[in-house]
Amino acid sequence: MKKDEIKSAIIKTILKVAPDIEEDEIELDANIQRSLEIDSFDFLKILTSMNEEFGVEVPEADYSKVDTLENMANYFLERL
Amino acid sequence: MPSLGADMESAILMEWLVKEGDSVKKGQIIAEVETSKGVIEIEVFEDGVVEKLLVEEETDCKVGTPLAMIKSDSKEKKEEVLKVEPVEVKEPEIKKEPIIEKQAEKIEQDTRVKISPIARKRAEELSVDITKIIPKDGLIQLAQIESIVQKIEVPKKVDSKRDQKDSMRKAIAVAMSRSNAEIPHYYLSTSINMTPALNYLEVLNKERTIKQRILPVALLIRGVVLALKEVPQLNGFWLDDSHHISEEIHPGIAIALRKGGLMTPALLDAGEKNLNETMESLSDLISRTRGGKLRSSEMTKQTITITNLGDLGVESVYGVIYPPQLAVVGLGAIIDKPWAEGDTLSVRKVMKATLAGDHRATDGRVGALFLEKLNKFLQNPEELL
Amino acid sequence: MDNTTTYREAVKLAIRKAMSEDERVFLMGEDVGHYGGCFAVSMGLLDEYGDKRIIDTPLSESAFTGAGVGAAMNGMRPIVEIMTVNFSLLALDQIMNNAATLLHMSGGQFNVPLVIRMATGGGKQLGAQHSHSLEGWYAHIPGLKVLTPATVQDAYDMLGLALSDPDPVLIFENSILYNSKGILDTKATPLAIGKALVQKEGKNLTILTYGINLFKSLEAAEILAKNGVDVEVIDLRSLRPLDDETIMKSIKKTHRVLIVDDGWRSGSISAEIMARINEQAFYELDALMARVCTVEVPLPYAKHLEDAAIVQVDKIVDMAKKVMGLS
Amino acid sequence: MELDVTKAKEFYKQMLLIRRFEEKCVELYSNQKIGGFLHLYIGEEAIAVGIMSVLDEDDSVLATYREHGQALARGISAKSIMAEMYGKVEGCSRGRGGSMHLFDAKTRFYGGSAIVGGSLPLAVGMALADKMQNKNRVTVCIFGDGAVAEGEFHESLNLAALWNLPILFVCENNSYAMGTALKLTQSQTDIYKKAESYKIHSKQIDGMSVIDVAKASTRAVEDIRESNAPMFLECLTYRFRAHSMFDAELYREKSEVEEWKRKDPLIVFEEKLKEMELWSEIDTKEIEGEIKTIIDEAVEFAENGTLEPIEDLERFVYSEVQNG
Repeated sequence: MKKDEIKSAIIKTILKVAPDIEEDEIELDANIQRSLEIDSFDFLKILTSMNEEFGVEVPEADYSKVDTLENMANYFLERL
Repeated sequence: MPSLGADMESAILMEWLVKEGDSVKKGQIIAEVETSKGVIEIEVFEDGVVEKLLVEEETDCKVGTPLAMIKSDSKEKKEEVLKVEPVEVKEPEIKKEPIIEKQAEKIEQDTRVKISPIARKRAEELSVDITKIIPKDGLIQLAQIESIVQKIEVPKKVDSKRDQKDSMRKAIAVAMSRSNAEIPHYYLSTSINMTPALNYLEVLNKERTIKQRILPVALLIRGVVLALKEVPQLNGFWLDDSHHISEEIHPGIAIALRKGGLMTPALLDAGEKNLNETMESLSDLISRTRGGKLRSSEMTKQTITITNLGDLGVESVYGVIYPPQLAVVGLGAIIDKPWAEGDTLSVRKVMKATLAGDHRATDGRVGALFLEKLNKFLQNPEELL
Repeated sequence: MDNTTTYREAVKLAIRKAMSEDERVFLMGEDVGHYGGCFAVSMGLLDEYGDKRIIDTPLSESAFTGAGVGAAMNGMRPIVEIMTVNFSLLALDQIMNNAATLLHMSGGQFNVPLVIRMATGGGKQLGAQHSHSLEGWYAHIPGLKVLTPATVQDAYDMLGLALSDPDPVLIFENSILYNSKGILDTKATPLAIGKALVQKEGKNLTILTYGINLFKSLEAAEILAKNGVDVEVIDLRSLRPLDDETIMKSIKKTHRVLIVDDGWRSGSISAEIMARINEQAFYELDALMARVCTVEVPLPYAKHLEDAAIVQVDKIVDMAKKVMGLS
Repeated sequence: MELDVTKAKEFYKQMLLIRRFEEKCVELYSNQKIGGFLHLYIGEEAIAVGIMSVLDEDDSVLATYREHGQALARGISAKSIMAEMYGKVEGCSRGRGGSMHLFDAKTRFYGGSAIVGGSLPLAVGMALADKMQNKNRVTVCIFGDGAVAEGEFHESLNLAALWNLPILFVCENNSYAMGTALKLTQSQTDIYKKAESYKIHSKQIDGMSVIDVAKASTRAVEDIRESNAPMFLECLTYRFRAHSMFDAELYREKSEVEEWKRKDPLIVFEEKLKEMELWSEIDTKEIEGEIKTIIDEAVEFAENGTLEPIEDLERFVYSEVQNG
């Protein structure tokens, strides 16, 4: 799977969890939680959803590695 | 139309989920209504049969408007007994009419608020929901309205559905200002070392799949609930000039809506939920809140409010009590701070917990006791399981 | 110069002034001449103006009141004195069917510039045929103007105002007030017919009253002030026309109203005022409108019964407290 | 009083005008052009015409609700009376009075009072004012036999006599107060005697004869002007029509009515003129024609009159100029 595909999958998931966010609000290098006002619950949902899609578990210790769209995409790319 | 909140005047009946003739069970959702706070489900409080839907879909109804006639099982029996009498029963439908009216009348009577004309006028101007004011000597008068709204700017009248956000802000403003004016608040705060709790969670979550993970906020709520069990004076209401302690614990959880606005639906029966259940129902409550699918009981049953603005990085939260509740617990952001333990100074995860209490019901001593208990549980997180 | 005088003297001064300034003015009634007036208002005027202008009449209320109407229609400015309001009922035909209607019936051709003065009110153990207060009742009649002077100043001013009015004016003088004293300024510009007067400003409660009850209300206001109630006392002065503007303005300020009425409550002027407040200032009210009226009984002779029947200061205080939620 | 041709013609024409005018009123009332009560004077015309003929312009007249005859004889135009009955602004009381309340300031006609006896006190006051203002006027107060039973009658006669007021009291005694005969209500049916007891110079005369009425009232008015004291005339008369329009006349015999009709003032006058050989001078056809024109014009005037706008309903309750 290509990084771009992963990215668009992540974006799709974010939009599903927070339907009121516009796609162009999601920036590549911005902190997902802070820039999109996504709280810990929604963030957990996103990760749960990604886990269902890619089968990759993100341990709590790795949360700092999935803080931006770019980082999250890389994180999954490495583990797929 | 049930009143679902202190600041609700009316709502639009969006959809009937039952039709005439359907049997309904207590607690069943029979309709969805759109309020200034979003779509809310209406539940039924008795077993029975839907006899008549009195309001069409998409109708704006004032609080107190009868929406449907539900003939409860017990009543039907009564009617049967009546029919045994040798009275002409040719047209039973006609016989039912007056019963409907009678019940409708009764509903209206029950929700009728005695209020002086000038007080009503001022309340309307200032968007104060008079149904939530406790009358003094059976009557609401101007002075009471004015004490409530002293600090509120007169909001513009906003009625259209499009301006929901505005009307919600207005509702919050009114409730909050009313609270400030009516309730003598006292505030307490304490810093809690969260390192033990977070370490405990880390260990716990390591074993779990993402789905089963517990978020710190769930642990915190669990802590608050257990602390309330030990200091129950803060859980309940101030009604009719007296202090009512609630046995059930239904904390209202402040949930920010991304589109703006804040709701505090109740996490029902939190006292009977363990940590996992707390996490699960919290997750469910949050998604339903944001999806506009709250139930009426969740809108009305709160016994205390918990505000957690930690996600937004706010360090301490001094809440304003929602009348007729007795307290607001504020949980701030967990941040790294120097922490002294004995002679040692080290960096710890620290959270500021605050308590705003109604001075008419409790005093600072009770509040301090509560914060102490909360701290105790968070230092011994295994007790929160 | 001491300008304190009695109510009686003020009325007399006003009659004298009118008689001196206007030849068309004359006084007619039972015992106004040789006796000097039942309440001694016209004492001495017969000597001053002669029996052509101070006319003693037989006990023919209808005829001499009607004669007043006829004379008024025909160029004169009569003052008809009827001994008490109860006796005026014998002249009711003339007051109601002629004085009040002629202008209208004649399509505006014949106005009746007549002044009828009469004593009103109880409190002196005069029993059920000499003690009633029917001014509110007369205020029902379109075509009439009904004045109730309470103060010495108004006792003086209102007679002049009434005489210069083109239409029939009834002046109700409470018989107990004749001996009351007050400051009289004969040079002051009189407050027009139909204007109420705020006698005491206040912000918590409006008391609307007239005649003798103005003083009882002012006394009550002092007592209420000690209870923290700041009362506004308004002297209605004229029961027809009523000064709606002043009444509503006050209610918009205080949001509470108590009407002190010397008449019986059913179909009374207080009932009319309440209806108007309901029509014009309902949304300003913060409490039920209240009133103190005379108990609905023909006034009894026995002192304690009569006292219990008529308006008293403590009744006003009690009712005011009720309106304020203090009892 | 000398009766010449001119005066004879005038009397005849006036009586006939009243007769024809009222006959027209009956028709218009039946057609609902006129509403309310309509009290007809037919049969009593001689009194109004006789009395009015002797008055000066400056004298005052107060009448009852049966006053079309007095109003016409006093000189109020048939047009403005008819317009009044039509309820039009052009009416002599702007349509606010109607048949019972005809008023006219120009001819000093003070109504039109529908309270039996209610105008007597007014007459006392009118005359009192004249006396006080040294005006040599006479106030004529006309009322029926019913008024005699009212207290106001007695109060007023007493005051008029006591104060020496220039009033001519005229009692039109037609024997019935509405539907009750005088003899059923009065112990003394010679009404002039009641006036006498108040020391008022009184006389009972034939009210069906315009000449008698004119003669008596001429004397009376002269006396009043001279003595400044009231006079009282009791005119015996009869109304040929019902009390008002809606009246079955159960209280009197047809024969009685027929008997009085033989004394019809128009017939009595015609006979008198024939006796005096003046009748040939009266061109009845011409007079009828003139009267027809007057009445036709009056009806047309009333028909074309304007209705007062409702916005003006509350006018004339109080004077519009507040400076008395």
